[in-house]
Amino acid sequence: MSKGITFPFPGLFKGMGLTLKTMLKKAPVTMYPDEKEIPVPRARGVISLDADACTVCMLCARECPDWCIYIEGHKEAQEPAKPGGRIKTKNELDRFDIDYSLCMYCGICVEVCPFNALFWSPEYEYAEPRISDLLHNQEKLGEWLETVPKPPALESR
Amino acid sequence: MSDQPDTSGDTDVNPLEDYASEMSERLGAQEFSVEFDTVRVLVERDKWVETINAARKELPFFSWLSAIDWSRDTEVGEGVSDPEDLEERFEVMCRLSSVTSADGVIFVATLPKDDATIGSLTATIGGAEWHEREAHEMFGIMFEGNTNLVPLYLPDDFIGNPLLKSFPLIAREVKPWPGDVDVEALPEADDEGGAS
Amino acid sequence: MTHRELMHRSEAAVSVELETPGMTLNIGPQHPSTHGVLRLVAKVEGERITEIEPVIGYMHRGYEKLSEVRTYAQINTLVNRVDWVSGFANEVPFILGVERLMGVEAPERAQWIRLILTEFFRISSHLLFMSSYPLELGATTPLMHVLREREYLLELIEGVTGGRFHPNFNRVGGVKPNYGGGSQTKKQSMDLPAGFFKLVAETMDRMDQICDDIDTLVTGNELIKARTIDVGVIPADKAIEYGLSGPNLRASGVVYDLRKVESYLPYDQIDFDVISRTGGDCYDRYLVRLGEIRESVKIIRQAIDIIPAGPLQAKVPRVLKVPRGQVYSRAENPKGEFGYYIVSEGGKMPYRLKIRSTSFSNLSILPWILNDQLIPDLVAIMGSLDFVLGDVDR
Amino acid sequence: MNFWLELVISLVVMLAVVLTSALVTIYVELKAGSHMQARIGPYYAGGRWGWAQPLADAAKFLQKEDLAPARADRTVYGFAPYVVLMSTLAIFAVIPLGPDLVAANLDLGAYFLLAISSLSVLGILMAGWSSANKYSLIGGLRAAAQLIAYELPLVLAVVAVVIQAGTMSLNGIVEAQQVTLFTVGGAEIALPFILTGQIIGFGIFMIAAVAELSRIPFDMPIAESELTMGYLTEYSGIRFTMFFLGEYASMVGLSAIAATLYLGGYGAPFLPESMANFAGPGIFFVKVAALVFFIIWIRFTWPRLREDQLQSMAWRWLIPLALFNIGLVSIFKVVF
Repeated sequence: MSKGITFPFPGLFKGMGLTLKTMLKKAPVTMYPDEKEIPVPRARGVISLDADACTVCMLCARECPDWCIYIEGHKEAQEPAKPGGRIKTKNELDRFDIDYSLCMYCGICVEVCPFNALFWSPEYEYAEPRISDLLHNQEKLGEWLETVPKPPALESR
Repeated sequence: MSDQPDTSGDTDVNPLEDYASEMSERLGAQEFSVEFDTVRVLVERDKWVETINAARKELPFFSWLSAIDWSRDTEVGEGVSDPEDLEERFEVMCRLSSVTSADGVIFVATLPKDDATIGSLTATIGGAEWHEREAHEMFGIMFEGNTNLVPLYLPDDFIGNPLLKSFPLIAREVKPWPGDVDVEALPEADDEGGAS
Repeated sequence: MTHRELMHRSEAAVSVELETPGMTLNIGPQHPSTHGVLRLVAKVEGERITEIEPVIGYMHRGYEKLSEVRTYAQINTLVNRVDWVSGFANEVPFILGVERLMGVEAPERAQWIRLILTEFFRISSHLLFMSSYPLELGATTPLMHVLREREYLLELIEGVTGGRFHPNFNRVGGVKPNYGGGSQTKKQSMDLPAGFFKLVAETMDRMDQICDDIDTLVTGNELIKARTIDVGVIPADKAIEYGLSGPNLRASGVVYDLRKVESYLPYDQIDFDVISRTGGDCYDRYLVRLGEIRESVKIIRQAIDIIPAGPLQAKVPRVLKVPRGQVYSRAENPKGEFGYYIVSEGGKMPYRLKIRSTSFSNLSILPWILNDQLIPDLVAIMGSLDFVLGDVDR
Repeated sequence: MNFWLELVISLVVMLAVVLTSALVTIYVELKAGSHMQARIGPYYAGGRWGWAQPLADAAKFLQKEDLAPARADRTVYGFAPYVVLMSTLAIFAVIPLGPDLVAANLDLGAYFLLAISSLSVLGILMAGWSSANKYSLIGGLRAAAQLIAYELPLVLAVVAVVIQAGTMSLNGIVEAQQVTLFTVGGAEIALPFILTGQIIGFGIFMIAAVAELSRIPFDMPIAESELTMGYLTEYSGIRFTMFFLGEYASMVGLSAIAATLYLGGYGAPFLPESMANFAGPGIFFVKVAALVFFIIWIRFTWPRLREDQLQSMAWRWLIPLALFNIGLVSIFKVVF
């Protein structure tokens, strides 16, 4: 017998006591589809888009390390504020897609957005049987917007 | 990092400097440099194995071995800052460190591009085998005396040395950059920051 | 007389009559005990391995090449995926290296947050070992018990950083200061959320409890002792020669912890011990890790008392351009010395980034240590080295 | 009664008992094991507590394709699971559930049991060899080595029981445990063998039985972290189901043998003779269930030993101990 092993094998039976004790306790399980797991507010679940705030500046698409954001837009002339004023052009968003099969959830796009258009939502239930369905378009990204929680209060110290 | 002596400023008071000079003198190395608390000692290619074995008496811990490809021909990323002055070469680096203090030295040997051959450390440092194999397949550097220079990471039929600067990164070439489609010029982020 | 000597003797006696030709056994790349995609080509005689050739690279993602086309902020998202069970701890030496090149220093609060999160990930990584190692020896229950407790820790990490495994929370000059995303949300700070210290204190009590449970289930179990004591002994000189670091090195009697010798993060203001053993066998490597969980709990308890208020990030330019220079920056990852050799040529991207990953060196001892071992011991030894294939292949 | 009718009835009843008990054991292992690991385990199948999980699993296995490796010896490969299952089923033929509730009351019941229960290793060796897989081969050979090592302490432990009972008939052994030893205040006390000098023998028997079942801590022939699944690596579909059922049926079977030999079988200390045929199966079931639960319990607590450690334990500790036990029991028998 190797060193450190004593005959009545107390360790073996102590371990059995622990498993028996665990068996008699209630299992700490969240019964997932019946009972939803609630992620913390900061959880990086899915990126939501506020399309009205987007100015098609392309910063997020350029900073994305995975090249998974596709944006298209066009310029549109805007009615001048007062008659005879200068005609402004405004960027209109045509397409904003995020390919979640490529995204690695780093959050760089949310960080670099200068116009309050991208937010993290903790939602996680968007698994798809087909990989191509993981490309979320503008409408789908907009739907996530209402799930964006308020940031948590901060520690006082 | 907080309590490290600041080395980017005046280097005269840096104790690492003394350490490095003493070390390189003792080992008969060519020259040394200390930047950002990183001690580099330049070793002649022919004395590579001998110097490192001698240095292991006080720095026994074999940390890593790798190489840099100094090249003008840059297919990926950003090139060197002064391509004209650059002497194209490989630098083979091996870091040894102490196991009692923070001391550690990176030994550097320069290899010409057309004759990238250097002695192998595997006779005395068993751990060097994998590192040398990696450097061999990634840069094409030959380690004389290492009998097992078969590819470590790459498939057996792979052609090329991926970490050479001249080796293209296919993943970035088969797909157009999504940031390339432009609607208008980039807004100056700093100016627009408080606009909305 | 040990079992091994007895086995040798009895085999010698038997082999006179029963000469069996050797056989090549291909273990992996899909095999339950290879933690992913390690492949071992073993020549075996019966159950005894006469020669072994590890084949790695099935998960080679080329991070060193990818880093050459990414900005420093983008690389930060890559390096926490090198060893994915200790993501934050991998970011720290990289960011420290870049900070050294740029001559910035993180504010004190950021340093303490880094320290606390690094220790969280150390506990998390070691807890994963505590769950997978008994599984390799055949005990299935520690896995569930330990992962259950680890979940509380991961939730704590997620509450601060937003990510469970890949926090991407380090920034050059501090930690992520705010949510980002325009003027409204930009002001919303990413500082520790309310109730964090209380939650940490509770979770650390849980960690103490699970350590005791692990003691009951695993440490004291005689079958575990029989499987691990005197198995896979790595002497100190071999460990140093192969570049083993972290708990694997300390189990061989070399008391070397970068948290003590390198002055990075405010570890010097904390009272903690470096756990080490002298045997160098699988059981010692296991015990060192268990001891380190307890030490990390101690560190975190002290840190949440000390942590000062203050800003999260120092002033850094908006577009990161790192001055020319070369730096080697290393830190004590849960698995050992994790370092980056950063070569900057003054641009937004590094000219070359060498990742000194821990498991790569830790695993390079396999051909030496597995020679002349039994197949069951192969599993015990490999598991005790605690490697992550992403960390080996990079 | 008509011989053929009796045969058909006992066959059907035994088959039903064996399959039900195997399924129940599988369910208990899933459920109790889960709770030991702080999980819920089966939950949806069948509505409440997931009671139908084993049936659902069986239905799933039956639908799966029955694969065989290209280089496998198909005849042997296909036949192996049935050899294992057959040897297991045969155990139940001689287990007495009550004084008259036994399919075949053999005079050499204990002998038959030991002979037939070691037959399963033949099937395992066949499976391991014919799979054309190195893991399977190693697993099969480990199983064979294990069986040779553990058959001996098992037999020696049973020999001690036979000496104490003075008979090889299993009914006889149970009855020998109903003999009144002493009376306390008018109540006649009969004790099972485990309390009358067979405690060492019981320990040896249980260790050897677990080793023969190839369950943790002696599951080296399967050892999923080393040999992926040992001799079961290549099996799928219905043939895997056969192995699976066989494993759990033999777990019940060996527990039943242990209950018969050491725990007094269908008898209980205060049970009147006349009730034995009715209450007997219930009492017997409780004893078997306790032993089965014990085997499940250790599976979810302990790790696995190494093959050479198991061998050295058998040859260096268990066999001498079993011989010593026989000597002790013999002296005991002669003196009293």
